[in-house]
Amino acid sequence: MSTQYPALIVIVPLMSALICFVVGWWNRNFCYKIAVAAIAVSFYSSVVTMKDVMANGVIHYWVGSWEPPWGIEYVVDYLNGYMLIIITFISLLAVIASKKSVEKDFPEKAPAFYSIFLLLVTGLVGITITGDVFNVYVFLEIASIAAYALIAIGKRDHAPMASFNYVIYGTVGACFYLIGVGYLYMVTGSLNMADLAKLLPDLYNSKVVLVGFAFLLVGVCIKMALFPLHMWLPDAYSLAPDSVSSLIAPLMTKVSAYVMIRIMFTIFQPVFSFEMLPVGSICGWLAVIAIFVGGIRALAQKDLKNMLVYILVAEVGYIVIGISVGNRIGLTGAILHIMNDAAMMACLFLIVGAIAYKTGITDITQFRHMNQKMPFTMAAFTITALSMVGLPPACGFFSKWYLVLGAINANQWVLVVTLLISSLINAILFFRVIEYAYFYPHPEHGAEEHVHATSHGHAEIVMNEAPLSMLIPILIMATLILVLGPFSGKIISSIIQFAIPAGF
Amino acid sequence: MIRRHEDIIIESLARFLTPFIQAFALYVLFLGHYSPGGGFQGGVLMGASFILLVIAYDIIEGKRRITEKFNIVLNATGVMVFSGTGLLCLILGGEFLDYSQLAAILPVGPEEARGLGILAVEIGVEITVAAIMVSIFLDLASAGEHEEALK
Amino acid sequence: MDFIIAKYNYWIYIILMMIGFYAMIVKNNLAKKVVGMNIFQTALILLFISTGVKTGGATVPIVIGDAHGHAIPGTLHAIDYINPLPHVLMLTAIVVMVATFGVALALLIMIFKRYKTIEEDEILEIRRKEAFT
Amino acid sequence: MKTLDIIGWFAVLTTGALLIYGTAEMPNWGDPNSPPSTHVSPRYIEKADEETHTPNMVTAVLADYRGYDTMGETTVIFTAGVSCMMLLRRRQGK
Repeated sequence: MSTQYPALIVIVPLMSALICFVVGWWNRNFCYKIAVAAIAVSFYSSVVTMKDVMANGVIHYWVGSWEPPWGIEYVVDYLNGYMLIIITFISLLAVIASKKSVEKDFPEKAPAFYSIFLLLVTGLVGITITGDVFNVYVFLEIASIAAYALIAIGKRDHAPMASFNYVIYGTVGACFYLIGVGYLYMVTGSLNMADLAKLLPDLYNSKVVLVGFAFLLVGVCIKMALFPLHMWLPDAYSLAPDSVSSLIAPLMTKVSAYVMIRIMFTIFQPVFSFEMLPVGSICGWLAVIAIFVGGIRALAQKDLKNMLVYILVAEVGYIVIGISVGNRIGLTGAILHIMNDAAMMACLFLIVGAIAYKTGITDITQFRHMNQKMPFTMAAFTITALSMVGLPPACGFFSKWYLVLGAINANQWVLVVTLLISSLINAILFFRVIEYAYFYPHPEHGAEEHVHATSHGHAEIVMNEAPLSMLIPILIMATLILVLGPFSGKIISSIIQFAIPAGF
Repeated sequence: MIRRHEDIIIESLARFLTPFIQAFALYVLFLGHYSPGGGFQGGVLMGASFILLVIAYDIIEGKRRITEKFNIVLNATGVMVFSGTGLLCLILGGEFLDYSQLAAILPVGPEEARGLGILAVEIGVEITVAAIMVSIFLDLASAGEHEEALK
Repeated sequence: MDFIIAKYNYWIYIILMMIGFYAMIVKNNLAKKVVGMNIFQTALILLFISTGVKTGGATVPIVIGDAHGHAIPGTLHAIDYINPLPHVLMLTAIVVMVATFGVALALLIMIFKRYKTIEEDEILEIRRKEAFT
Repeated sequence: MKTLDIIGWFAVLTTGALLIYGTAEMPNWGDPNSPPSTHVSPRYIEKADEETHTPNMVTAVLADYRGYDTMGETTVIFTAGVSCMMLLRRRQGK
């Protein structure tokens, strides 16, 4: 039975989405429980699968028991298993935290909401687990369509328009990906990743393969929102409902980054991606621009959520830098940063959701004394901010360390400087929020009021902490950010070094 | 929203054609093993037959023929049949969607069991596609504004 | 000349695709963007289908066999039937296309309800005005 | 408006030129010896009837060899249906 766990990762959320939709029509209260249970089972299955991979090596699961080039197979290796655990764990926390804000924002849509939420998770794990390029397209579309719908129900104004732009960009991205698949299919006749990897090296000089590769990458870059193709992202993610953005923002871009790593390192060999084509330097420069544009646009924002989405654009740049330097240390940093950034972004968006739920505030300048209103949430925010800036005990430092080392190894000094400057930008961005929250001077009212306040320890600001269903995921995430840092060495030595293709 | 015009020719012609379209949809589904066709094509035809009725009459009539709750159950049933067949194979000890395992509960050999498994999932596809076509059409046609018409 | 005869069908699909792509990125009317999206995807489907074609007497991929429709094992040859795989992939892609189309139309209805127009520049104008007030 | 036009033409022409550049080395139209016709698909044509008892190869590949894709396809359309329902209907369930 243990060999069936890879299938359960995908079909449990899928079938629960169906049950959730039907049952929810009669009794809405079951939806939340079904969704949590389904994602928990999926998380458990991915942990078991990962353990299996670590014990017995790569798992090949033949769906329908047809051998690979003819049927579709699941391939779970170290990179996959690691991504699956990240995806299911963050979705689990996001769905737990979504309870109160769904009840507040759109209670009448709960059945459809949780159904689509589960389908989005299905799409994300489906993209990650499969070993077939066309199957990636199908599940990419499941995830995308679910994301379009979830973004459009945002309570903030203009959400449908942002979602429509995302539909247009997303469809162009998916179509480019499909063109790439078609071009590769025309010269190889195969759709299986392992089979393609075997057939392609003889064809590396073919123009068809070159164009196919370019289109695959551009398609994935649109989905990933790499710099010139990022226009859809800020609007779409900042206008999404809070319960949705804490799922979509950390995961969608990371899964696309995973697909990019698969294309460049599994389907094609690094020899093709880096030595025969200037992909490394093009992506590197785009990533540099992405980091600066994201950072500068983030500085101009007054709204915390808008600021975060521009930081997300910059964070995509970090991962691409790690991929584009084209050496082992850089790629280690990129893979480590996928996890760390997913954790940090999930934590930040959960915090934004909690603050918006409790106080309705999203503007940074109104964050005065937030540390007394929501002490635990703000403590978590501070930890995450330190991690984003890259201060040592938190996990952000370690992935940035590897990225910088990778850039130094490749003699790409521009990238090193960019990474360091962007840490400074992040410091400015986050300390601005922390300053408002912690160090804003208390208003001087009359003298007697002042005495009253000091004797009762600022009694006029009551503690108004987020509900437990939101606070617990936030605290778990913040703890993880602290814990993952010291453990990154162990994660690298036991997982990531095997996730990187041998001989690279 | 589509309003009823009460044109006797269109209405009776639509009512007359509907069973034939539906019979053809089932033909396309069940002959999908031997001739061009299959679940998706049959499902689109089946959905089209309901859409024809809605166009000829109006949304209220369409809703009377296929109620909201029934449609919702059908929406999920199709995918459920598909993935349920796959899950059954998994429970019977094979891989997910390995229909040859169905031979254990059907009185046929593994190859015929695969054929029957294909038929089962095609039925699932047909149900979902037909129900979703109707559902999307009604949602778009009513634009969500005429809720009373959808009760 | 042979080169053109052997490749012109790809070029036609690519030109069709680019017409759709142009409509998607340049057109001001959102409904036209959706139409462009459909043209793009349909042309892509044609491109895929054309890879399955085999000249020289190949027929549709349905076995011509005995009275029950089944063939005697060993009598089937790949050269006699066109490639079924692109057809299968494109059936899936058609469904994806329909699904995207449905969601895009639903979003268009929401946009029209909100702004009373589906011209992009007018919507941007409304958004700009509302941002000031 | 003018700049958007220029960007649009530029994007379209570059993409189109790149795609047409790729076609130069593609297998000829209808070539029975092209890789798609010789690598994976012969097994479907020669064995599908025997292995799945289904003379229509498209159905056999659709629902059996690549049945998982078709399940994804059904899920896509289900997602679209639920999405339209969620976006447009105000009254949903009890």
